[in-house]
Amino acid sequence: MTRLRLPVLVLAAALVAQVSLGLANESLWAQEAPAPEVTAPAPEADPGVSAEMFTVNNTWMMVATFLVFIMHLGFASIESGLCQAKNTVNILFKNTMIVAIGLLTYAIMGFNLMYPGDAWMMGKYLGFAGFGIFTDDAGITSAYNVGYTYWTDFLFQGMFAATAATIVSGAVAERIKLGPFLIFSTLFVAVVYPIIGSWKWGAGWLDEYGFYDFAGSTLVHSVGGWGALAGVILLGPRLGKYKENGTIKPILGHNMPLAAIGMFLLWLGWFGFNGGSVLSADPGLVSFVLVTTSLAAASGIVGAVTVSWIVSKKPDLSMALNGALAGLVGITAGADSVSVMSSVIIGLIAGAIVFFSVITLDKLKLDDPVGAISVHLVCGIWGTLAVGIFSGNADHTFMKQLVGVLAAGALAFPAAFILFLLLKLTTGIRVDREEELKGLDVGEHGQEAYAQFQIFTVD
Amino acid sequence: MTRLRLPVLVLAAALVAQVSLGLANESLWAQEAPAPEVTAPAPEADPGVSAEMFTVNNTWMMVATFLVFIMHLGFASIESGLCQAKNTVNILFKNTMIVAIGLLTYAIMGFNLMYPGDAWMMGKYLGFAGFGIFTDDAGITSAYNVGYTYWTDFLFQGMFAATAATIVSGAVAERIKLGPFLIFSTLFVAVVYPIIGSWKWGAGWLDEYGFYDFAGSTLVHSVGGWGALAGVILLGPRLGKYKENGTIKPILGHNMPLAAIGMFLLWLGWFGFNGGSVLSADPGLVSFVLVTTSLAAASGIVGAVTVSWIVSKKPDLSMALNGALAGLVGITAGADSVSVMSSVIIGLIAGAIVFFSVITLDKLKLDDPVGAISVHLVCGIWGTLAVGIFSGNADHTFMKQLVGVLAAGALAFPAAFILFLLLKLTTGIRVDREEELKGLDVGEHGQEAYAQFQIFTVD
Amino acid sequence: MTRLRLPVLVLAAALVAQVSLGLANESLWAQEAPAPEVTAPAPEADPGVSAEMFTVNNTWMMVATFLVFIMHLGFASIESGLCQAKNTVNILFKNTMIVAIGLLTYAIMGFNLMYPGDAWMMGKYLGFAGFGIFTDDAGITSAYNVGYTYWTDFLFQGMFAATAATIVSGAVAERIKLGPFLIFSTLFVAVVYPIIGSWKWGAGWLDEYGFYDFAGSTLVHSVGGWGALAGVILLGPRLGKYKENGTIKPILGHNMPLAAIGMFLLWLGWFGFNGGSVLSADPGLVSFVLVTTSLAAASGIVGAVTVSWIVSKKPDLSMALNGALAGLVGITAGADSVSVMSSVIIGLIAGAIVFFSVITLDKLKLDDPVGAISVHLVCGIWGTLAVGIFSGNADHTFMKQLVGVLAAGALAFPAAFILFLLLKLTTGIRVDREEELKGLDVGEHGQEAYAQFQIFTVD
Amino acid sequence: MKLITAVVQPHKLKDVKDSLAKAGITKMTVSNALGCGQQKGYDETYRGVVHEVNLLKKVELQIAVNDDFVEPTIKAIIDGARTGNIGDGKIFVSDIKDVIRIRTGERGNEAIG
Amino acid sequence: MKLITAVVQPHKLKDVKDSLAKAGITKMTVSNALGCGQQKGYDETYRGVVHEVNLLKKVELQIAVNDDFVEPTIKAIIDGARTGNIGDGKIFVSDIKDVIRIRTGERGNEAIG
Amino acid sequence: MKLITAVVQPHKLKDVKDSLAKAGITKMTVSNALGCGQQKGYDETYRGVVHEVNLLKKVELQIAVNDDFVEPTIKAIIDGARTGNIGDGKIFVSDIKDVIRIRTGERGNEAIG
Ligand SMILES: Nc1ncnc2c1ncn2[C@@H]1O[C@H](COP(=O)(O)OP(=O)(O)O)[C@@H](O)[C@H]1O
Ligand SMILES: Nc1ncnc2c1ncn2[C@@H]1O[C@H](COP(=O)(O)OP(=O)(O)O)[C@@H](O)[C@H]1O
Ligand SMILES: Nc1ncnc2c1ncn2[C@@H]1O[C@H](COP(=O)(O)OP(=O)(O)O)[C@@H](O)[C@H]1O
Repeated sequence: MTRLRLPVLVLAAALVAQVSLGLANESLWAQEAPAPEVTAPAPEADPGVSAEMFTVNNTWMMVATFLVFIMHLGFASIESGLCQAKNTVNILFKNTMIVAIGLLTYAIMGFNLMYPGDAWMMGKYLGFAGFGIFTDDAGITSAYNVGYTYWTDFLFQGMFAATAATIVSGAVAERIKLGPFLIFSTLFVAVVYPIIGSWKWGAGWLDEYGFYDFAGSTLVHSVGGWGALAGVILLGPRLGKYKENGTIKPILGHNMPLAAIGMFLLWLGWFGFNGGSVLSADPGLVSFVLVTTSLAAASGIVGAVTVSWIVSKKPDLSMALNGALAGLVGITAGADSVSVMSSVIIGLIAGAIVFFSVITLDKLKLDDPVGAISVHLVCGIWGTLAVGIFSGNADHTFMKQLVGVLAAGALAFPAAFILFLLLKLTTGIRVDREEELKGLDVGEHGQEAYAQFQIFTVD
Repeated sequence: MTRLRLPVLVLAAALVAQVSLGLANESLWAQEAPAPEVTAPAPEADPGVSAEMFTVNNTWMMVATFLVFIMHLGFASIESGLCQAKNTVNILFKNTMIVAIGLLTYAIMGFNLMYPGDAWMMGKYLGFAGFGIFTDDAGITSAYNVGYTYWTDFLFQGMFAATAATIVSGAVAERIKLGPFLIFSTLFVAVVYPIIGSWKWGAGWLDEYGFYDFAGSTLVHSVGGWGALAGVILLGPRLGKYKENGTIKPILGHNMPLAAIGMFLLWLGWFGFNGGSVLSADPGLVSFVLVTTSLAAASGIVGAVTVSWIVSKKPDLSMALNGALAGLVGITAGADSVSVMSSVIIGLIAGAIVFFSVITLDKLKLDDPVGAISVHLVCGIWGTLAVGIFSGNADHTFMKQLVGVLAAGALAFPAAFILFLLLKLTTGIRVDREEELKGLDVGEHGQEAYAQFQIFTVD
Repeated sequence: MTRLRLPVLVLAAALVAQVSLGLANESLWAQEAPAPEVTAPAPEADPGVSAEMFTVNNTWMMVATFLVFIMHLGFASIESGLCQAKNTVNILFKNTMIVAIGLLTYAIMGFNLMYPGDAWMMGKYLGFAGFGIFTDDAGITSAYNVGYTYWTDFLFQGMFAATAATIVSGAVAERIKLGPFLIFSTLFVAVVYPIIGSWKWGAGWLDEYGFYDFAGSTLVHSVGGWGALAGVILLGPRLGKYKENGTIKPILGHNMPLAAIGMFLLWLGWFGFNGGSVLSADPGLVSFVLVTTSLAAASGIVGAVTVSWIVSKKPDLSMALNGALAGLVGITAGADSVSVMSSVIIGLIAGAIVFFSVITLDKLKLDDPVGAISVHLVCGIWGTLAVGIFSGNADHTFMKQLVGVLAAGALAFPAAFILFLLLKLTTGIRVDREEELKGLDVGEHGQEAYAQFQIFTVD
Repeated sequence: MKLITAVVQPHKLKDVKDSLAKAGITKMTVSNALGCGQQKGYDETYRGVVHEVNLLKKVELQIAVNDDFVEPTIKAIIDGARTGNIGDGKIFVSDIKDVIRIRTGERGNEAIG
Repeated sequence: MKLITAVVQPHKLKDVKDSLAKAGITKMTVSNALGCGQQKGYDETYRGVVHEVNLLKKVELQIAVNDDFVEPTIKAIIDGARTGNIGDGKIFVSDIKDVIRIRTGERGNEAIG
Repeated sequence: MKLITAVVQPHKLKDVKDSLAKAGITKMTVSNALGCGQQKGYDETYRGVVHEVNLLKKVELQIAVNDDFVEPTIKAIIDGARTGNIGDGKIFVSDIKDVIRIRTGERGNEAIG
């Protein structure tokens, strides 16, 4: 019990500190007296775009926001499905908390770290527009942006933010202590992710340099993937995964329908993730992005299944699911700027990559229960570089893409590593042996995911 | 078998009666010869809003309708996840039937009870515009409403209606007889809910009085919650829940991933529930509502988890899920009229409330398997009153809000109580001891939810 | 192992062949250099529809596309839920592959087979506009269509295409070999479905003849259903389903929550399936279609439950779920052209039909684990004929509808039968007895869906 | 030493355990089982087809005791499990030749408790 | 009195029950088990790693009978379960000292049936 | 012939199987069980209510062996399962009167292996 006290207190302190900082600026982020009653929707028209067009654009962006939101259920489902029954409550709990923490910290500071506007503090490397979210009347007209209101902007980006932390969750599952994980996630999503994001999407140095990352193969997925890698290295593999004699004992996922639900919901969410990254409802561009996105997912499945069928002799469902995600991550950087044919090729290769990456990580004894590193980091890098290879835009060079990939890694990995290391040295990050054997559900939560079901307690 | 006959017959009779009444008015609700082939979408433009704006608005409202629809899957999932495996078929069946019954009765009479237009019969307390749904050509133009067509209006409101009955379903689960429950639901959704709704949304006396309930903390959630409370009182607790010696034996939910799926889908649905309640795609207002809604959900999670972690020493997943819903119910009354900061506070408090409410109801031996009363009634009241405290609009006073809360309760609770009581005295409402022990799946349906799975038959 | 080689090779060959053909035309389907950066959305306005209206329409159609996409998760869920635990991985795998295969083959050839434009080759029976997908700049303006861009068109129709093959999957589940099934699906979705579709939606002979099928009761559902019937006949029933003494041993679905999730997601998806078939966001028509769709689903539930309650004495959840789908399939042909009242009647009858159809097929020893033939074929036919009975449009005659139904069957059934027969004679289509007993998950995939759960290995 | 194996109704397990505890017997091994006995099965329907379920859910307790504990244990089980209805269950008593406590290696009578 | 414990292939349970019923034996307790025997396991793959499953799914029947029923019971089980293949299963016979019917308190031979 | 029934910690099953294999014993039947013993339960909370779980997850092994294998088997189980902590489990030894191999009908000592 007491061992949980500390993390809770630290976490609470972190949250309280953030909230206080926010509160100090209450005048800043309290939206005063919004129009209290519904009136005919007539945001003041701004030059260049009609009220109607602004309303459609904003409607589309809200839909995209919902789709990205549902990715969190997708992550929760695929992660718990691919892990063991005894750790299910823990995984669901983490995924629920991350959405909450992600949105709240993004409101308190993340959004303004990521989109500092003019408030750059250190070159174009770090900026901060202040605590809290706030807008004046212009924020809800096309004067703010032709594609969306300030509020839509915040929420869409906030849903993205939480994604990066969620990626880590799957890789460190089944052995990480809850408290330290939540502290890590809070800091990762509140500070690390937005800073890296600001470099490109906040109009920072990477953007000026000419790096291209349409919807975040690098900024979201590889950032999450680097965090996952740091965690996996510092935690070590799950008990019994790698035996002394070098053989690998697979630890089976306990609920494949849940994992499949996760994949389909993630694909669905990706329509918003990529489609929304057009930042308007532009019919041609959005629909084109949806096509490249879908075909990359489809060919990711074909790629992963083909390879797994040939290599392992049997077609592996978990690989098919990972293959779809690999294709999706792979196309994310260039969904708007590669041809349809290229999207198929990018997906196909991503699907193959994910299979070999999973195997290779296992050989390196890097234990990633759900394949998060392979899907998000490895295919995120692949997708980003693929823009340099396949893009129809000559400005997108392989070099620039490589610089972007490395830059993101150069902050994300050490930052995550240091965070996890500090936690390891203070609170510890790994549950003890007995808790791991009994499961984190009982250990961390004193609960069971499938009460009454007879879970066979050995494999 | 025979004991099921009666309810079935009564239910069938009720449905037949309603349908007949509707049929008698067939000319009224049969939409004659809709444009049979697709043509360029050109609803006649009405003064004040362009055809384009009308089309966007209506598109948004249709999306909101889908989101509210998916809440029914959310309810089905969270309710069955938090109950025992042996009652799963029964819960799924009830939730499926309620959507069907809700939509059909709303078409037959609910919609016209709730939105009587000028057809008030008793002051502004009861009105009825006749059986069936029907519109002329104007109903599909902005002449009907700038935000949506008649059909969208009906469907959006119809999806809401079924929600109120679904709330009851969770609270009375695991012991209520199927037939009587369906009869109750039919009458509750066809008569009680729309009448109370008409007081405010149908422009009745509460609306004139100045009561404010943006999307239904009171009109939907507390109404459902009062029904739940009446049912729980009359049914009594599940066998074995409260022991003679005063201790409480928790009856564990059997499928936490299912419960988590439910929470996420409900949150998703709430984007439509609240966002759609703007009744147009107004970019500023809708997106603002989405932000307050999301932050209240997020802080509801934080509130419930913090309290449960401190009090119970372990962070409770089911409380985290209930916390999100608590925040959502809490913000529903004022999502458009409180500041962002206030939405966080409302959610945080709602999250804490739900924890203590669950514990308190257990002390009162009111057995609510899924926490429906705490989430929908208690937090519904909290959210409604919170408008009086936090609203940026000076017209929203605490007093007026309190009156609204009490008025809804003054009809919903006695109505539900009497309905349940009549059923208790005639058909009986509780399954017998042996059926409860064996489970309602076998008892009411002769089916199993998880055939082949070994369900451990003790706890 | 070796027995899997062949199908894999054949499948790979088929895919490679298709891809090569596509590649040969790379110039044709590679969209060259799409606008690489986001600009204000200003597709060139075309006469008759404003840029705003085009953008709303296209946004709606994209939403409809997402909804149809999610139907694939719905199918995966309901199929695996209604089958046995030991075949779950196999079902999920098939449903994942079908989406991938469906989209890819539709890109390679299906879309251009179904919408040949002027490229008719044999009367109005067969046309083909060439391999690959491709458009010029006009394709992303309202010059292409007032309702959507070329890309949206492709993706929306592509999501439909995969549906037809998915329908087959449920009916042949629990005994079909994976490889041959994938080959069948590839050919069915790449060739058979688009050709039949071209007859009506591609402006072929059935369209000229006056046959009406709004969203595909015949073109999608009955086509899938005919394929299912052919498969079921050639495969024979699952072991132990029909005993020598004539009695039927039900093989229980293993996960009813999963099945319920499937139904709700399918209903949700149908909003896009039918609502999107308006092919624009026309407020009146789309919202009307949503109402008829919903009421038919609701009355489908009531119909199936009433009949099952009376006949089997207990209300059957699986029938309630099938009833909703029956209503949805039933209304699909006429959702835009029958009255609200008629939609209720069509649904009610569809619900009743599905119950008796399931029983009748069992009597004929046609073993369809999920009721796909009853839902999609029988109710698809009913819905198509119902247009001839209930339509408000005098051009929709019963005769014409009957001709459409028969025409579709006259190609779909023999084509599917011959495909399955060829596979039966070459690779074989049924797994061996021992594999069927152990389950296809272990046999085809070497995996388990619910590792650790104790699945009771007998019934 | 004897092994007492009792097959009881699932929902009586709690009572049986309480009644055993009162008799000072707290060590046991419990598992799920399906039973066929005098108790009649019941009908289920699935997709229009009625079928009889005649393997009913039961709980099996295994309790190893020294000989002088046999009768008290049986009595305690009966006290906890009896309702007087068909399906109450059965108790089987058989010999055990030896018992070993894995932790200590102790054997025989002292290892049993 | 004897306890007959049979471990059989899951999909033969139906046949065994039928064959027992024909021999007049209808009372039994059934449970799931995993078995290791002469029957070889099979390979599964998961995420690119092959592993052998060597605990195979089995069903265990426990049948308490009076001594004169032992041979007929064994014969019936063999009739129902035998396919001639490895994995058909085993039957174990052991003594029971006493049987008690919980409902009535009857003991011994008359309690068994 | 003897039946050796061992109740061990679930996560030691692997070790027990390995240790038995080394001793030449590869045939066994394994099942899940819940155990009540000296090992204390643990607390769970659900919706604000604390409750004690005192039926702990265990694995039960049943191994039929010829008499001269009894001691090696016991030793092997102890080797695999012992950690020295409460909860390590118990072994019960009882007589078997007969064993039948269903496939061949062989009986007695040669059927056991
Ligand atoms: N001869 C037997 N062998 C094995 N198990 C038995 C035997 N007789 C009864 N049982 C078990 O005991 C349970 C209860 O027996 P039952 O005959 O229903 O009770 P009663 O003795 O009250 O008539 C059965 O379901 C079965 O599991
Ligand atoms: N000596 C034993 N002790 C316990 N269980 C055994 C023993 N021998 C066999 N079994 C059980 O019987 C099952 C079938 O045995 P197996 O050796 O595969 O069949 P066969 O006798 O036909 O070779 C095994 O899976 C195991 O559960
Ligand atoms: N007398 C008994 N009868 C039946 N099962 C027993 C008995 N004693 C112990 N067990 C089983 O053995 C398991 C371990 O016993 P425990 O007392 O915790 O270990 P230890 O002997 O190391 O103190 C228990 O959980 C229970 O399943």
